[in-house]
Amino acid sequence: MSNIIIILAIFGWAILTYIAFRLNKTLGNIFVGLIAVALPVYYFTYVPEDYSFQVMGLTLQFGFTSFSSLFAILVVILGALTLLYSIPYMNKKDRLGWFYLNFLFSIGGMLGILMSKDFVSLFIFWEIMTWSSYLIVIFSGKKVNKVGVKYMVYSAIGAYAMLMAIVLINKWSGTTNISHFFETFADYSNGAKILSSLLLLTAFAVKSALMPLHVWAPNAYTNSPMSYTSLFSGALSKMGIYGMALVAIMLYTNTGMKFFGEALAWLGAITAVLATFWAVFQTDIRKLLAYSSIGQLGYIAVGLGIGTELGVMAALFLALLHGLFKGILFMAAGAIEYRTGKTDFSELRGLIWKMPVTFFSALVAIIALAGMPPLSGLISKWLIYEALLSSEHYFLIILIFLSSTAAFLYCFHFLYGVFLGQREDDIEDVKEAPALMLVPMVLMSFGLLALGTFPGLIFKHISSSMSYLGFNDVTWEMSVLTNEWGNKIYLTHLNTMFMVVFAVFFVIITLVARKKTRRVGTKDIANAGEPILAEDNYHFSQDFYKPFWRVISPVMKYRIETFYNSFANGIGEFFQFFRRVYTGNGQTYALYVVIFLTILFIVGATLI
Amino acid sequence: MTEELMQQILKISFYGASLALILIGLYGVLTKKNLIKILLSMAIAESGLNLLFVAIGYIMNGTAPIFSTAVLDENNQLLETVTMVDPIPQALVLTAIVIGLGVTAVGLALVIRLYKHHNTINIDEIRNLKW
Amino acid sequence: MVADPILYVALPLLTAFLLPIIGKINKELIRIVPGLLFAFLVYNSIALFSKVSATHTPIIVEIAGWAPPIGINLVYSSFTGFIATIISVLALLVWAYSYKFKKLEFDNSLKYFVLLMLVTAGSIGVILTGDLFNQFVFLEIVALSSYPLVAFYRGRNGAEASFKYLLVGGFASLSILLGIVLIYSQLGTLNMADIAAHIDEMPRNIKIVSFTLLFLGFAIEAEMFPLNGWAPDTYSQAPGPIGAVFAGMTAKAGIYALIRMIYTIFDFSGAFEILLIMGVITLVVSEGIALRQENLKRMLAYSSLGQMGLLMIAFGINTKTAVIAGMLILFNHAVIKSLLFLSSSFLVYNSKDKLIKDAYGMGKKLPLTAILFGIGAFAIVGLPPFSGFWGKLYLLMASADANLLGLIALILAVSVIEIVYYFRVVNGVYFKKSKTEIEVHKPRWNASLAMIILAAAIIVVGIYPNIIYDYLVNAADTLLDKASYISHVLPNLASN
Amino acid sequence: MKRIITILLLGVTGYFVADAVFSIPFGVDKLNIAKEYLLNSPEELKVANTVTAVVVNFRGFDTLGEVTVLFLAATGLGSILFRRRKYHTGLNPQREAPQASRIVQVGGKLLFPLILLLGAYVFIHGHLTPGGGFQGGVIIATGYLLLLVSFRKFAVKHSSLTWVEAVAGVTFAGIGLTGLVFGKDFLENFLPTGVLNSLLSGGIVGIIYVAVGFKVASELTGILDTMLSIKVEVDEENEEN
Amino acid sequence: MDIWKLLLTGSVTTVLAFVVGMLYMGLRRKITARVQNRVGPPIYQNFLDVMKLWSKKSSINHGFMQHVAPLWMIATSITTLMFIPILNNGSTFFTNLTFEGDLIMLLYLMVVGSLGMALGAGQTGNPNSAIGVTRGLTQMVGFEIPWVMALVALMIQHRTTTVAGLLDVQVQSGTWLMLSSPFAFIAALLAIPGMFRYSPFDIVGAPAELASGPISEFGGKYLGTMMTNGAIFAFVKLTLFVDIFMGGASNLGFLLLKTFALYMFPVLWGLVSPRFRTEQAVRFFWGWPVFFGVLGLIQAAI
Repeated sequence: MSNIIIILAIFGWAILTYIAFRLNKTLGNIFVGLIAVALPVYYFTYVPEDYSFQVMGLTLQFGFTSFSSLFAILVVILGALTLLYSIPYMNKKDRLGWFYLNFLFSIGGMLGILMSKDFVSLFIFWEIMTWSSYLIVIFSGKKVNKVGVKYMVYSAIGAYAMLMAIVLINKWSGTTNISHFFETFADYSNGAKILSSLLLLTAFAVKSALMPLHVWAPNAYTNSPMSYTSLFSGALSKMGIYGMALVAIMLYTNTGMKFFGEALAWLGAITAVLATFWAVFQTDIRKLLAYSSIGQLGYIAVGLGIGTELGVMAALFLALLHGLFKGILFMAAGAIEYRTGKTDFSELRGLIWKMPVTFFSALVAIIALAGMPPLSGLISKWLIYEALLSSEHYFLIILIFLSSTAAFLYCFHFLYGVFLGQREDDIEDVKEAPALMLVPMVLMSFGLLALGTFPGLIFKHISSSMSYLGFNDVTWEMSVLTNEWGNKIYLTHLNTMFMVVFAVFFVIITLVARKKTRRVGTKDIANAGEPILAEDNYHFSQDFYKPFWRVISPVMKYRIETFYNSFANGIGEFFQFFRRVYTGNGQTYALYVVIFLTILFIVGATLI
Repeated sequence: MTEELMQQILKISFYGASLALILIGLYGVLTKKNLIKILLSMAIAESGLNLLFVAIGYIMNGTAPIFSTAVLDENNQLLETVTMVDPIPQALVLTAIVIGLGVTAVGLALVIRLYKHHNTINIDEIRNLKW
Repeated sequence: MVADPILYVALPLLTAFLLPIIGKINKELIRIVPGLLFAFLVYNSIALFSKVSATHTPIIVEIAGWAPPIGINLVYSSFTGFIATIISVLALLVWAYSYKFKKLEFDNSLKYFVLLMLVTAGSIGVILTGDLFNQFVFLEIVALSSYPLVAFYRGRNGAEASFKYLLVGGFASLSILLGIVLIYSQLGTLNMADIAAHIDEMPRNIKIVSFTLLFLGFAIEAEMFPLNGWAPDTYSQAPGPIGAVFAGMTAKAGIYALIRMIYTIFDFSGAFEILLIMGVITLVVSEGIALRQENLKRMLAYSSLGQMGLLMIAFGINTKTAVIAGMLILFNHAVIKSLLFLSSSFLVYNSKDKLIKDAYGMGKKLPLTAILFGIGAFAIVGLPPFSGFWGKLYLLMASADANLLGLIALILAVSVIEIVYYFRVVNGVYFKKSKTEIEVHKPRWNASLAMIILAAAIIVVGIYPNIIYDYLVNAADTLLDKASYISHVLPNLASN
Repeated sequence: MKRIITILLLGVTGYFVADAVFSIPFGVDKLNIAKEYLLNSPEELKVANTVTAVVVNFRGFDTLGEVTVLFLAATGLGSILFRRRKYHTGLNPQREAPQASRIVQVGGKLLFPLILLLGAYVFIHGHLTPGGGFQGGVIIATGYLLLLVSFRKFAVKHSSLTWVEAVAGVTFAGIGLTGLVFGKDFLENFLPTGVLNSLLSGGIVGIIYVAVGFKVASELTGILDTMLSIKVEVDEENEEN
Repeated sequence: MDIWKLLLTGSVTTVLAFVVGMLYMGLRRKITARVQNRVGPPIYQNFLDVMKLWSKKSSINHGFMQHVAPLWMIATSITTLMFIPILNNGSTFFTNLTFEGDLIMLLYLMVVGSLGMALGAGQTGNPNSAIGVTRGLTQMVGFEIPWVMALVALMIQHRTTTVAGLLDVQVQSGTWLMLSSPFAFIAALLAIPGMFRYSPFDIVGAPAELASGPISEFGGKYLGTMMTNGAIFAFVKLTLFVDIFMGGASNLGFLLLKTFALYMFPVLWGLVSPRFRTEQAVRFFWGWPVFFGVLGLIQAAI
């Protein structure tokens, strides 16, 4: 019972929060703060318990599995932090009650998904999550039809694919229980196997923005308030990963349908490459991060698709990690937006001078995103490569490497375009973000740092959740990584080495040199002998990666979005033709009646 | 002329006439442009249908289903020689006629309204609502 | 207080006849008395329906003291009672909504309420009656009270829509009557159970022709494509609350007649396939046309036709799950579509053309109405936790059980189209700026209450559908059990 | 072109219908339920005219619907044509038809009471002889039509029409409901049935038919009057829906 | 792990790397000059330059990131160096941390310095620096692909991901991997000039065009640190390549021979090639080198 209570409590609290905001803003903020604190406290102290009841002749079952609780940790932590972050971030906006209502509904929806042990309740919570996130995507009131409806349509395509799978599964196995489906899957006919698993995969692929179903994501991520996008990209998209993991491992890997797993991995790799390429050329920080998210989700799909122990481990680790670092990055973007009101690279520069804490949080996140030591990103990358190597995926690994190398490009673009470069007068009034916005970012940065050396903190949960997927006895060590061929890396040594050398030189150069150096502004530069005037700004922000664009533009010209749009238009035009049937002339309608009658007679005479 | 032949002639004439009326009415509804003519055609079709119904209820050499003193003996029993036709079609046709009347009346009222609004009773020109 | 199925029909008629006189006593009574009547009908429904669901045996009412094949009878079973209950509750809500509706002055409110009572009585009569010809009479009552309601306002389009309805409705009545004549000529009876019991005695060609004719007539009332040319016009031209009446009552009467004929009276198995195919065509075409509709009410009308298509699909599949799904969709369509019509009528209250863009920006001006419309839109596209979801789920489950994979895909694809056009409107209502300065008319509290009750029903059934599930199962069992229908109506038949 | 298509379609449809219709035997005794009616009408109800028995008693429910249809037609007509009840006298100031000739006027005045009498006779004897409420009502309405045609300014007094309409309708439905009060079915006879072929026979059948007669007469008269005195107010300014 | 031993051997290795790197760079200057018919600076000129830079008293500084950028780079180089086997004869002296990391990690470790560099260059506010960085990153996307293809081919074929493992393979079979896997070797070899950013791939810091690009705002001790780093890093790259493809070296003499021979390839190529534009460079790397990389992969797969 306690399981479902937590979700109902969140929903109830959402409504209470809505009412509180109608009464008084401060009261509402207090309500939000309370749930943000209560959520992790409650989650980490309660005792899980299974619960089921009958609805409409279907049995709904609830309860965490060891697998879903892994994701629940992410949802709870990220949900609480983003809620805290939202309090100052959203403070100046209108209709806060509405915002938090949907915010809490989507958190409740996510927990509900993770708690569902049968497909019907999974679908119900899935849809609750979808429409509540939809209502937040259109919250800003901008481009509601273009972005919002697109998001809803793609979500619906996914959700309806899932619904179709659910009814078919219900028909084949007589129950909608998820684990029962997995257990009996091997007995299905080949067609049933392929159909049901592909439908489920489509459903989850939409939410995890796998190409070619990613079209909604960049705009939806961009259009919702950044405090929500942290959760959206960090946790909500992981619901797709959650399902995808179940499909890929329980259905493909464990039943020998490796081909589909391979296909999934390839899709993931293509997603990773193309999304990264697109991210490189974005001029809006939110869009850049959005495409980056899609790319990272592609890596996860690769890990799940190949389905080896190491691959799954990599995927799950990256899924959690992505929640952390993309959470920080979107929060940083939000902080910048909050203080400057701008998100375009052409309008931002030099913010390191004004927002150092934000910068360092973002730096930590970027390093983790790029996969460099000494942060935890390296571990996820390492696991993926090792998994691909040991399962002999020659070309996938090249694609992944291409993607992660190209990722350096946008990582630098993000840091440079926003925080570095020549500062300008228009940022003189900018202040560091409010403390309540910084706290979540800094906390998550520390998390990334800790995981960089001690990934075992999370491997513990991952290995127990992987036992649900059929990987028993996954070995892990606190800070040593081992691949299938027995090659190891010692993270403590690596990181200590790096930090010690860094520290030694830091001390030397600071003590020896820094005292004698002079701090100058960004306009005091050697510009090939020409002095720069104070009013000129030479910040480099236009056509940032023009040469790279020249290289890959032949590929980038073909956008699947154009195809989708013309398809949708085609459907519209097709039915436009049918509208002509309703001519407005009553006599024509009468004629239809007679025509129909004639057809019925003829059909009746021949068929019945 | 035998009884059977008479029966066949009656059958063909009644059924044929009623079907012809129905088809003529439908033809009128589908082709006439004048709203009033359309309503009249519909009334014609209904008449044909009513005729058909009554014809179906007929029994050869039957009388009206009324137990008047002319068809009863002294004990109020029906005379052996009398066959009565089916009373149900007659009752139902009565209902059908009244319904037809109601529809026609409402239709005519609508035609009056449409004429006032559009200044025409050509059905092709009254097409504000479409698609 | 007494409760009797006959009161569903007799009392509204009596009140309708009395209302002109009552109006002479006090004009306010014209508005109040229908409300009392509808309240009584709701009471009647609850009393009877709880009795029927407790005993699982239908209540057979003989009229004029003659046992069924001789006299006319009413059958109040779990199936018919369920629909009758929906209709009577809906009638009460529509009355509450229309009470002091601004456009209804004293002079025409008499006619309005008389027509409303009669359309309710007619619809319930169609559903309860056990006699084919009697059903025809009630269908005509429904039709004849709909024509004036469509043309109720003084605009010219109302008369046009009404005339189209009358033209096509004339075909329907001709066709139904001809079908009845053919059946009568062979079996000499008009009682449905009696016909059903002896249907195999009919010559095959006459059976086919009469079936076809009845099918055509009822399909016109059930708004099947391509026989529904009149429907979008009437839905969009009738006064706001009447849209709800059409969606919730008259269309239900039509579809009921259709399925009663297919399920009980005739024994053609191919009929289900025809119903299924026509349902699919209706669904796809209507929803597709709604996609680019600019007129809000027409959009809702086409969407309503699409829902009727879903209903036909559900009943065309002809399994128990499918019938349960059908009953759910029937319930949802009645409740949700009514809510949409009622709320949208305030969104475009003073707009002349009822265009979607006239409703832009109403989220700020009419917050309650807009949110109710939003709930309706969410529910009709089948998002949980609203009631529309369960109908869709059950329909899909039924299609899966019947191995109709393509149908599942099609229904879902159409649902995506539905999402596109409904969400476009919802977005517009909330986020677009209104371009024209149209005066806003706020709903009175009674209208708001009616809409809130509908929304509450949507949410409650959505969250906890078990409260109607048992009734649905009973209803489905009742509909599918043809033999028990016959034996309940004609207990002597077996012994003869 | 359209005509040819129409003819073709109707031809196909007509073929199927004709095929069915002509396979129905003509003039053959194939009574089923009707046998019960022919048996019960004189025996139980003591109604000589079986058609009347069917209309009013066996299938009285249909007739109630039928009366409702008429009522609906009258109401609907009023609603569609928006006639406002401004005048309550016997004179209609809005009619502009030309005055009929003297002969018609005098003839009309002379015939009117006779027509009324005939109509009354027809519906009072509805259960004995051919005819009944509907027929009688229509006859009475013709009388009013005659007056409306003859006299330019003649108008029916609407308040009385309303009363007649309402009382007649209520009588029908009320008698039906009274059966329930006596513990019987709706529209079931609760009065003594009398002797076959006498005026006071048939129990409630006669009473209902009289009520139907009044109802039909008043509705039809109302319809005629409404049609003749229309003044549609087209409110182009306020084309509301 | 004996931390004191690591401290000792690590320091020795670092000094070795620094000296060798500096000498090679001096040789390059000399060779270039001779080819261009100049006398050229002495071979030890670079030592003099570094000493001069380290002893400079004043230099300007644009902020924290610029301050840490050279440290970041040198920390990266030295850490990387620690993970690379210098000799293949199993001597424990140069072992350092060789057995505690693998190639994948090294690949990522080697780019950390670039990031530090990029951030430091970014903070200076000099647009030339940022432009240089973008060019460098773009070029990196180019040459990493054939390089990784070659490595992947070897790693999968020999079922190890460590440098030491690949060394073992060569020692035991007695054949260099450049001979047994020629396509992978060619692909990797063609990528080498990109790593060294010598002509024709020197658009990143093109002195005439970009005022030396990323490093244009660094002076004094910062530049000195960067030069030191450059020397160490050059040694790291050469040793890594030798370890992987050329069987490593059993003593320092062979090591110097092999690395020098390898080093001559980008140097000599650079002498005869005009500069590529960025996109031309990327297209070059994605042309023949990738083709050979694919061949290498196919060879490994078969």
